[in-house]
Amino acid sequence: MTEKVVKERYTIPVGPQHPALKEPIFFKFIVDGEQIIEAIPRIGYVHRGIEKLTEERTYLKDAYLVERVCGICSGVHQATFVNAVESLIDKPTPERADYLRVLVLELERIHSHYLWLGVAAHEIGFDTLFMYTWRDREVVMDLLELITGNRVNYGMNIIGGVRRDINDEIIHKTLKGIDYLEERAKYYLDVAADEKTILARTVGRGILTREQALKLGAVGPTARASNLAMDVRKDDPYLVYDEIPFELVTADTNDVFGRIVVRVKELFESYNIIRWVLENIPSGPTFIRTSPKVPAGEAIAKSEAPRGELFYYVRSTGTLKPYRVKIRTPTLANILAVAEMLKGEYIADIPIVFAGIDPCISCMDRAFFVDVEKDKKWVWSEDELKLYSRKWYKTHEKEVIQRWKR
Amino acid sequence: MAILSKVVNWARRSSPWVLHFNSGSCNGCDIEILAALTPRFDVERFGITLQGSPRHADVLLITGPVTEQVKKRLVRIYNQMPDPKFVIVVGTCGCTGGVFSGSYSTNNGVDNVIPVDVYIPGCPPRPQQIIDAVVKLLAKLSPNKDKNGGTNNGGK
Amino acid sequence: MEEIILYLLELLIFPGIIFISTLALFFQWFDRKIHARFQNRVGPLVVGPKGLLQPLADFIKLLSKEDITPISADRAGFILAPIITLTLAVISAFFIPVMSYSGILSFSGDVIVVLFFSTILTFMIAFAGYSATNRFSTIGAARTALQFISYEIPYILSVIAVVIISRSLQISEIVASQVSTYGLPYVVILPIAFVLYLVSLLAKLEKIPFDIPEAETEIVGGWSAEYSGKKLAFFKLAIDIKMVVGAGLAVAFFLGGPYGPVIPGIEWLCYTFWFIVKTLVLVFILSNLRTLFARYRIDQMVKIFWDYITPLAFLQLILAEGFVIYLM
Amino acid sequence: MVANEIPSKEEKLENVESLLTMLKEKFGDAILDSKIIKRRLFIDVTTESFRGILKFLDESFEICFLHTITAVDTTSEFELLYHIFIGEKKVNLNLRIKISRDSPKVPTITDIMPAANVYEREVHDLFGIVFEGHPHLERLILPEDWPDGVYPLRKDYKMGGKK
Repeated sequence: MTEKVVKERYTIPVGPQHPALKEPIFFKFIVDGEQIIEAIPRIGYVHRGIEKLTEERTYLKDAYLVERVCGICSGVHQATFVNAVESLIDKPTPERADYLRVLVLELERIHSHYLWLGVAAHEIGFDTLFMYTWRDREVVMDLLELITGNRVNYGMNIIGGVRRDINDEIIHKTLKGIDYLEERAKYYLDVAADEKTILARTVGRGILTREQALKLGAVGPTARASNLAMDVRKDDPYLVYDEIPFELVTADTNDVFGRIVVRVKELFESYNIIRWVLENIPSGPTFIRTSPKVPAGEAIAKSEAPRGELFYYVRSTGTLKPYRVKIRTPTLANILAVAEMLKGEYIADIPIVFAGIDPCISCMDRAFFVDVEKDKKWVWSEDELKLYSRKWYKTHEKEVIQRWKR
Repeated sequence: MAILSKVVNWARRSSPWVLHFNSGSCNGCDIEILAALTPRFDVERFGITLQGSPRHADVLLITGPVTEQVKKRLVRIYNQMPDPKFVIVVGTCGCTGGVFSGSYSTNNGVDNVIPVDVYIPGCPPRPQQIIDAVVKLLAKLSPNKDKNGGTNNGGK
Repeated sequence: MEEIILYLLELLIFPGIIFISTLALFFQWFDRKIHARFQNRVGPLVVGPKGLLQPLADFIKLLSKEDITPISADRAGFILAPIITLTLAVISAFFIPVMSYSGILSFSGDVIVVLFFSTILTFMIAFAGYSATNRFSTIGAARTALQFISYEIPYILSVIAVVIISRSLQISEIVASQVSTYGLPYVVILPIAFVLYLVSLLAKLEKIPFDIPEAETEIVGGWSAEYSGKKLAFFKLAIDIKMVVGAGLAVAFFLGGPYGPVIPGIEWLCYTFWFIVKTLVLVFILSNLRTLFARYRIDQMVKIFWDYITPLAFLQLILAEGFVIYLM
Repeated sequence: MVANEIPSKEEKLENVESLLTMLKEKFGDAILDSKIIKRRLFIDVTTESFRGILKFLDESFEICFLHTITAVDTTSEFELLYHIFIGEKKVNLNLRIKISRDSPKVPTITDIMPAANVYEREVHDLFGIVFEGHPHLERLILPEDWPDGVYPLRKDYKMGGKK
């Protein structure tokens, strides 16, 4: 007998409003019981047309606009954009400014990784760890506020340097805060490695092999947890990263647990980088004046954002406004990888596997949208259906009228 | 019946359950809302808890400038919430469109889509500001309105 | 006539509906507060002294809210589920001995009735999830049923161990036998059964690490996703009462019921005091457990219960039987 | 492991030049123009040959990472930039092809580099460039009621004063 047993397959929509996803993204999961057969992402809910907006504003305003691509990794967006523009101007920025930028970027990485650790804990229902990490994260937020004046969108970088300087008191406070955070990070590493329920939920989940990571173009901690040693800070150093001694953290477990370990270990590297920066920071001015007009040309800037490689392409025609700004964010590079990871997992693992890449949808969506499935009727609301029918009649008006006349 | 309505009013003021909706924000406001839940700010002191389902919520916290894609969802979620319901907009781009105003895919503010009770400007507002806004919204419900500054004058 | 009025008073006020509901809301506050303190937070603070009235405010607010029945839902089931759940929860609370050795209702074989009710309560939750016909609700309901087949057996087996030792199927006699026959609570004789009872209770109350059916980050509150207003209020109250019932039964079965040192003349007040103290200790333990763990996945949960907990329950049963044969 | 030592600036420049000569030897006529701007290599190639070059790069290096695909509307034609990172040489390579504005068509590279799937779709949505042979090239950026044939990132699209 070759009669096939046709199992009934169930489709569950996750998003765009869903407690596990802090941001609107939409996943359509085709499941068999509790197991996922296919995951289809549909993105574009946070599309705000930023690339077009940059073309209509001056470089000065754009520096603040690109910062709002993403509120979590705002500093690195601004720094990368400013880097690209500065390489067009071809006037070296003061060294002190570069050191200060590194300081802010690394503090941002710490805040982002702490945030991620808390969110990941929340996704597996471990709210106590979420509360602990977010309590400690407030220490970083205080340091960032102390240095830049803002908690979230720092507005630290301007074309030609940085906006604020630091003094001995800030250095002292920062070092103190870093010491405290390092102690806490050790504790979290212990918790992640020892707590049975965390191990049960993360080890062996969301497998992405090295070959898959290469093929699908994964970046950042996601790629590094698949034993792919890629880090822009090492591969193509920007600012003063080529002088800073630090280790590149990789793991070969290929799973969510590896991604946790990579991120927590990166925290230690960031602490060391900050210590080194504060020790070696040269004195001098923090910015130079530049012309608001940027010479014609094209430039590429890359940075290692907390989530992976961030890529900017800027083209200028010698006016006040850029001709074209292209942004490629780490989450966009990882989205194919996560769809691959989710195949074969359980419904219960969706949140943690998805959180494993540390998604930042608002980054990704500034100009992007995927839909693999054509037939979307099952998620349409009433209004959408109405709209669709109205549209259909508009385009097929003539046919309908002709048919009716006959 | 006056006592009953007083009791109900007190209950509503004391137990605002919040649903968070991201309508295309940059995450800045969202992490500040989350931060408000955590030990340093701990909004559970006021009985504010974050809910997952719109059916359970009283207050809708919206961040972001309402992108075209998310507009219908927002209306749908607003309609799913049981009465009485309140809307708080968090962040400048939710109030007016902010840095994204003029874009082809945003709606320049939540009030172009659904009615709004309280606006919180700031990019992003601090958690203290968000807590303050919720408390002021509740003061709006209070029968002796002059106590916390009031009704519709922006809650000064 | 007087007797009937007294009985009605008992049913309605003390230790009946009002007392049980108040206790349920108080436990919710206690649980939330302990949970918050473990997480470095303060928890409810502003509403009433130390936030004590927070659960009451939540309850009244939900009662006063708009009550939506989705068009797609199965109307009858959707409306009946919360009412039946609350009723059964309250009735099973009547069996708990609070101010004396027996509850308001007490007859030979009431242990079976209480266990039966607790089973029906679980089914009502699955039923509620199915009637909502929302995808997440349905998955939540399926998970409830799947959990049920794992924890119900050890739950009942641990109670049977108590029944074997006490040679009675009546709660009041079980309580009395701990005081008279052995002179010590059964937690000393049946420690394994006590632990298994608590673990199964954690699963029954759908608390972390077994809050799989209502996992918020996975399936948006699961079976309760579509409920609002009064129906949600009933469900929330019923869940709190279930906690009182679960803890109260544990006290009756393992901790010697409401017995303790008493002041002559106001025995009933002392008994009530001891009852509340003992249940609070249990709620404290349960809150602790839910602070310390991450959520299990449904397959892991089923595996834990079938691989470890159910065999342990059988082992306890054999030990209990041996204990009885050896002693009697 | 490839990553842990950082090449000096001279080494980098050497790497860039060696790569350029290697490509020039292999694909002499296909390379129209080349320049090195701040250790970034920009190569203009013909539309017919760029797939062959990408295939060659992908086969000869283990880490041949596609950063993204950028489209630029120069008002007379479209430029497509394929930004590639060669892990072994730590070189950033940018292949530029030019396609006509009237019938913007170009063969896909998803069969060579699966990661290009999302980037090609993005360009398709915002510029209306058709990638021939792409597995799911559906026009679906922006909301459902977005008008057909309007591509927001083209230079002739002016953002109206939307309320």
